[in-house]
Amino acid sequence: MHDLTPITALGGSAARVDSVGDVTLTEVPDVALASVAARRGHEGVCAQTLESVLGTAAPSPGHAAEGAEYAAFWTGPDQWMLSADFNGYEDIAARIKSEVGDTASVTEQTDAWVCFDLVGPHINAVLELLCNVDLAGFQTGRATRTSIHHLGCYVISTDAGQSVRILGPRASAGSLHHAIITVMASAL
Amino acid sequence: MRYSGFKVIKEALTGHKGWKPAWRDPDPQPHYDIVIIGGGGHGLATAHYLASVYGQHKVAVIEKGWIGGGNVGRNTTIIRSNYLLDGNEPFYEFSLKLWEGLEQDLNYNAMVSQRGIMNLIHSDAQRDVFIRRGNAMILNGADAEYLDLAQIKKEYPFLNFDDARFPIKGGLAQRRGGTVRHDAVAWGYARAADSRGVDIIQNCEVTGFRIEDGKCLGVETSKGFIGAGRVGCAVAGNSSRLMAKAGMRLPIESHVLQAFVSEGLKPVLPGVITFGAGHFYVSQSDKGGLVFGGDIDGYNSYAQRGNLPVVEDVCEGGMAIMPMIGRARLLRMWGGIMDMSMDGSPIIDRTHIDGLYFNGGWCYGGFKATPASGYAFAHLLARDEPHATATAYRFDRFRTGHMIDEKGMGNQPNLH
Amino acid sequence: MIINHPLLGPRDSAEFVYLGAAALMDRPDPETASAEDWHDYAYLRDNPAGPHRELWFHEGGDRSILIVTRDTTTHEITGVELAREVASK
Amino acid sequence: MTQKNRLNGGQIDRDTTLNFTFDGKQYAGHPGDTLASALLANNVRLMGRSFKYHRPRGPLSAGSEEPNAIVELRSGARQEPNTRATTAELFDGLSATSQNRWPSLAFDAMAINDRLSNFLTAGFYYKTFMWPAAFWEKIYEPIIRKAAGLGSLSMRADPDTYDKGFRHCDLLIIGAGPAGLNAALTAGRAGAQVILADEDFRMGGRLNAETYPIADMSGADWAAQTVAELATLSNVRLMPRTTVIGAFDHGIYGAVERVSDHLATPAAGKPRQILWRIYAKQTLLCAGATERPIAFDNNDRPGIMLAASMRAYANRWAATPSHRVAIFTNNDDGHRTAHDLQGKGVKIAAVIDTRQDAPRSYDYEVLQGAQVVDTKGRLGLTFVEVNQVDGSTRTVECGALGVSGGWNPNVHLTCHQRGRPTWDENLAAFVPGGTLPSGMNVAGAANGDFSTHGALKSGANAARKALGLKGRAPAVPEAEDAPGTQTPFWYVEGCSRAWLDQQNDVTVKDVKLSHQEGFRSVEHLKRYTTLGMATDQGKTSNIGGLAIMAELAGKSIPEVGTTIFRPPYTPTAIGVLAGRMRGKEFHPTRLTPSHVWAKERGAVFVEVGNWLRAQWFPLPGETHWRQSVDREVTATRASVGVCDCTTLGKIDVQGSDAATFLNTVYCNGFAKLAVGKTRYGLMLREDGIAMDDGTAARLAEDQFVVTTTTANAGRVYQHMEFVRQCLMPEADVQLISTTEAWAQYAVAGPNSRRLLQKIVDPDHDISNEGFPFMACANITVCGGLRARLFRISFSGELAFEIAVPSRYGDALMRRLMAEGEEFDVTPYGTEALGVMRIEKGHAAGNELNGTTTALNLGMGRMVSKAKDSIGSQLSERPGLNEADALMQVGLRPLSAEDKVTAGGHLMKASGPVDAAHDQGYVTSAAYSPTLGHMIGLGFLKDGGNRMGETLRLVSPVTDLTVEVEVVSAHFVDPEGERVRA
Repeated sequence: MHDLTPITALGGSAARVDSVGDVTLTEVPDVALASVAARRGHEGVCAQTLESVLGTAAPSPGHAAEGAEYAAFWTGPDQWMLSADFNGYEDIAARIKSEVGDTASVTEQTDAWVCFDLVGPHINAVLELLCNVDLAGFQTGRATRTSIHHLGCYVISTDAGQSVRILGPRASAGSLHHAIITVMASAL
Repeated sequence: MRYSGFKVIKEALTGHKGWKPAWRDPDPQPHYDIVIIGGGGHGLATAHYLASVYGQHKVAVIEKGWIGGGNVGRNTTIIRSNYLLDGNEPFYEFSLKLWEGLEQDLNYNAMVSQRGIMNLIHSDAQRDVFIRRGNAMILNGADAEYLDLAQIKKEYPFLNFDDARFPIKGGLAQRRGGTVRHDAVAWGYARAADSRGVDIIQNCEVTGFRIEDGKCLGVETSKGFIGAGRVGCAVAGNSSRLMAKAGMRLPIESHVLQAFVSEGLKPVLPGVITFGAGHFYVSQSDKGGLVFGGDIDGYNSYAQRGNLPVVEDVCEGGMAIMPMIGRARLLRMWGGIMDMSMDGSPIIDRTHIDGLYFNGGWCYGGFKATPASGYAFAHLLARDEPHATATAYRFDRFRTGHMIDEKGMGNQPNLH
Repeated sequence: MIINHPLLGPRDSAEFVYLGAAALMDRPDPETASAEDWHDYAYLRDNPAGPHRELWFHEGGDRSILIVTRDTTTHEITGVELAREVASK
Repeated sequence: MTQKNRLNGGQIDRDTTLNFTFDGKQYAGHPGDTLASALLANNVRLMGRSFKYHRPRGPLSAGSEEPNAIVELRSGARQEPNTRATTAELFDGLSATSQNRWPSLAFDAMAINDRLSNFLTAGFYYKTFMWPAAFWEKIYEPIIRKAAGLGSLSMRADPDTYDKGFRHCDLLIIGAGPAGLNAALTAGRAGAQVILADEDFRMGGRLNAETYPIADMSGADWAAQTVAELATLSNVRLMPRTTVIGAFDHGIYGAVERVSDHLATPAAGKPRQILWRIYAKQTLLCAGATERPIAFDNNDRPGIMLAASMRAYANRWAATPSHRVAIFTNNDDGHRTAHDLQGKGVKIAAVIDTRQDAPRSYDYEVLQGAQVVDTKGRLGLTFVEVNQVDGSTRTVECGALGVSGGWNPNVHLTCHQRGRPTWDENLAAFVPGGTLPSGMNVAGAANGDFSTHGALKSGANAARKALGLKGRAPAVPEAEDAPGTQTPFWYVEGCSRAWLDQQNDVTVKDVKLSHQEGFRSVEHLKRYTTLGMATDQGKTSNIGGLAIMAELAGKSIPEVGTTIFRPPYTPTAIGVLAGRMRGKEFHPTRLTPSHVWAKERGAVFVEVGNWLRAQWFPLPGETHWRQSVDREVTATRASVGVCDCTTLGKIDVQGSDAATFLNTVYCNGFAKLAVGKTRYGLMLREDGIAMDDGTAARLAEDQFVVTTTTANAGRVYQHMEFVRQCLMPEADVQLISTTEAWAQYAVAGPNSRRLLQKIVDPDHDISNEGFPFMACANITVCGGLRARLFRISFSGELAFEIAVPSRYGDALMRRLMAEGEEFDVTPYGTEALGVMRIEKGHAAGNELNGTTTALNLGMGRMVSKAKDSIGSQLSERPGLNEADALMQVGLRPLSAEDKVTAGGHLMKASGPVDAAHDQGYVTSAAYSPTLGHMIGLGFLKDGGNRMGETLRLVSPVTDLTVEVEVVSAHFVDPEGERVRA
């Protein structure tokens, strides 16, 4: 086992937590991510393999799915982002590659993103100041890419109106975090 | 009728009865030596120089709507000659020199105001490029001045020096640059051309060209056929539409550029300021409005209106560099159709059709070029050869690989 | 503007990057094309006042390139297709 | 403070008193007041000065159409020029100042312009100030500029913040008057997602200003009750204090919510205003109507206002401009004002009605067929001169005059996508017409339904239509249903100094002159006279000017045309359009994986695009940046240095056709690149110009890792997607950016291998044999961490680039520093990086400037003729291949102490120095500590054949001329032995 100590996207040794009123923003470093893109001509097989890996159908455009080991959300035509607990799945890319073989290209994305969970009863008041998502239609299990503070982010509705997961570009974690907590203070 | 302060006083004392229409409203004659399509700044300037410099008097300007209703009536009024490339700089410097003598030439006060223009520099690489540009300007006989941070703080203390995301590192100034009262340019040229016998025919739309065995004989219009020895087209954003009537496809796309003006304010800006780390440039009109703009919307459009994202982008730039304008109010916004060319530079050239000439591809830089564009086009129409300052503005430069690409963006017009 | 993405439904055009006329997909055949063909392909545009087939890259979305048919005089959008599907037809 | 003109009733909270000042004087008002209503209640009529003639002015209206009563609100950095007193909500401690006057509002020296008005007619400035030419900037213009303008900026940064947000709905209703409220009720009860926005802080529109009932209650009560019900509906969002400023494409609306403008300062963390982008499937415009004035001589004195506004002040705000008022009207509406004011105990001096058959059924004097021909009172109205039907004149004493010329529908938003209003003969007014914004319907007075009943009915029906509701329409409550027909009366015969545009001082006389001089189209009229160009955007003035021009031209009003309205509906703070993206937040900031560590090391950072990169790492005692940079370069070349190069774009290219794909996007060949090898690649645009360069490392048959320059990462990725999706749709290629996933460090210098050997796990052979120049591999470091190693060099030294997952980047850097101590390892920044690449003649951003070809860069031979690649065809055009084409060269000053400047131009050793003799230019320059003098890279005509030639480097803009020698761009180790060591 290697002996290098990781830091979080926000540059700390521990995950950052901020609360305003009853809404909490939590940095979630323990997420392993891998992008899976079907090879041309193998789209069908790839989708089937993913279904067995996930234990549920690969999510359709605009959606996310929860499996036993892995969760996934759609990122593009025949392309998905799979996630798992970093502890135990740090090698997520290799693992999934071994499953999908030549039917898909797999790329490690774990540290390309910073992950935040925004939780609380009034998150929609925060979200409407952050990103262009039709919140009335943003039910649990919906996932979309949208711009927050000019940053391309993924927003996943994990519990409609109560909790969302936000993935943003890791290098801009600080700007994204600042934008979210500023708006929390404004909206709540 | 000459305009002067004395004339104004005389008329004031005699009830303003003596003022005549600034230009006639003639019916088209059956034939002219030269017909110019487009009663905008460039078309009217062309007519003026044809009559005043090249001795052409059987000239008509045909305008679909009302003169000056196009981009000359909807722009941010800036004049400058701070270009980098040899294909451009002499032309724009020639234009600036014509601006400098415009009022006396036209006997019309277009309020040419050489209050200076300054491009802000925010990185070392940007400074290298602007120094190269400043040198090119001087080597072409124009004026340019490199300002260090201290000078900028002194001249523009209200800029954001405290918490700028992209700190100001310097600036390139052209003191002879400035602004002009845009509508007055069209009116001044129209009045001057009219006084030399040029027919300005408004509300006359060109519906087609009469072309026989490769020669253009005149134009079909909503007021009937008008014969012409030579036909010059200067319709900016509508160039592709018009030339399609002659069967031509152009190296041009039409895009919308929005411009903005704030409520009137007591003087705050001495000159024109261009923000180098965002899409924002601004000046203040004599009436007190902040006149500002930014990037084009970026998609083909003839709709003369833009959308919110660019409005926001421009105002973000404004607040980033000049946070004092946060409580000033945007009064009006409008969009014009820009004839964006494939290398960001214009075309003043013959077409493959004998007797048919073209002037366009001005992108969003057409206003400052108005005098030289008119002069050079008049030269081409009168002498059938390019003016010395406009020899590079050829159609075939894309074929031969002699692009004039100031921004280095290549054949993607919306990036110029 | 709102572009009705074939897979994702209505999306704000601000999520997209405009790439120009859809004719840019018809790259000349390097085997047969003349210098004139390349010039016309790279530099000449129809630039119509009316319906216009154009490319929009969903840079802030799923990275699909869409062929949008949009009226340049009204901005009304009458058709949206996935460029890759059209190209591979 | 007594409120002399405060009446009874009204929708103000008399139990609370709000103190405020105007021009330093203390006044009192109540919650519910606007600044204007409170000032009127305090018997203040004079509130401003006009733009051109500095005429004394009071409020003309009670709303956002106000041209006259505009003030500087607040003080210090929050000073807010040109604020309408008629919409500014009163708060305790409010301070306002009159503007555009000197020295005081009551005595304004600039009012001399009014005396000179005969000389200052429309467009006079175009005809003079021309001689001598130089005088314009020096004398005339400064005077004009100083006199012009209205309010002033504080010249300080706006201390408040602004938010932006997005809201979506089925139905957006703009305006909460009778039509809007009833529409919201209908749609809300039907369960639709509804947004009801109104610019006023109290919803109800005209209902709050009128006395007639709806069903069994007052209109105001009905409005309050309706708003209360709507507030209980979860699917209805009420947005008071929210102005919809623009209708944009496809149902997107801009709306500004004034969150804190009614407070002394915003609450902590709260914004001043919010810009809402509202996405509406359907929209219902219920913006009401604006009363139009009548032009007569001196119709602009303080105390002269629109009759319905006067009524609004009395009914809603319990305020009157005077206790003795007269009314001048051409319709019944004027009589409503007389009736209501009289009901509140205000003396009605007379109602002057232009109609000979004007109703007489009221207990005040009505002068039938009479007209106001002039007025008196310098700082406030005292008398009006009336021409009576019998030709006799009569003077009516009054402190205020209510004027009513009928109503104009507020069609503004229907025009925002260039819809053209159409003329309605019955109403003698423009009504919505042409192509409305998609999904927009119009109801109520905005659509010409002027009666309360008509508004309620059309509001409900329009909502049902928009939502496609079936079934019987619910009953409309009882309300007045007066006929809406209007007969126009634009101006009083023979008037001259009769104001149309009160703010810009455009009079009937000016319109006549405009016509006389041939400026007859609406656009020419507007631009020549400035009619309608003021901050009120001509809401009360355009139609009058249009009518007069029509009469002069012998045309009908629609023939003369209408000016189309553009966004914003009312002037909008620039700050709210920018929102949070200002100051340090203007753009997001990208930090590299070693940022925390670099900060600890005291690095100096520099903005590179959105990235912050370490520029150099000063050591104690180093007082000038050059000392640090020189040391970093020397130490790296002598032993080993480390630089964070994570910012270079990284694109993961996979698929069985990955090699074929790269073979197309790069001008040089990639098909045969072996696995485990890296190759430099040059990417051209289709027009043959160099777009970007970088390396592609083949980690597997079907996987490459491509690097791009920091600046072009986004554009290259976009270009690759275009090629993949549009040009090679069948190819099996998948692309994804991994730029931020990996922390990548350059480890450069003769000791780089020794250092890495201490970090790379022993089972990976990185010896020169096992891992030669341009090798690449997936490896492990520090006991098993997955990593990538590339043997590539930007510095020209033996060098590697090592990459680990970003979260370990910080630890890896610290490890490299610790393990490197024995080699005196030196971290270096972008400056040293730049120096070393210039010493090696490597092209970078300055050389890849979008106009240079492979030939210019000295890479002409790289463009493979053996295959087709993007740009290869058009790169063969003659203009890009001329005999004396620019070629990249190195430049060395003849005397070592001379300066070399990037941006300088190159001239022959002798001969003229001008553009005609330009030989090229310098792209990059730096001091080379290795060589002990400055060096430069540049593009020189036929540069390849001019080695050893002496040139002059001139930079007039920085006042520099030095003699330089043309040399090879490879200043250091030209044979490239070190990189292979």
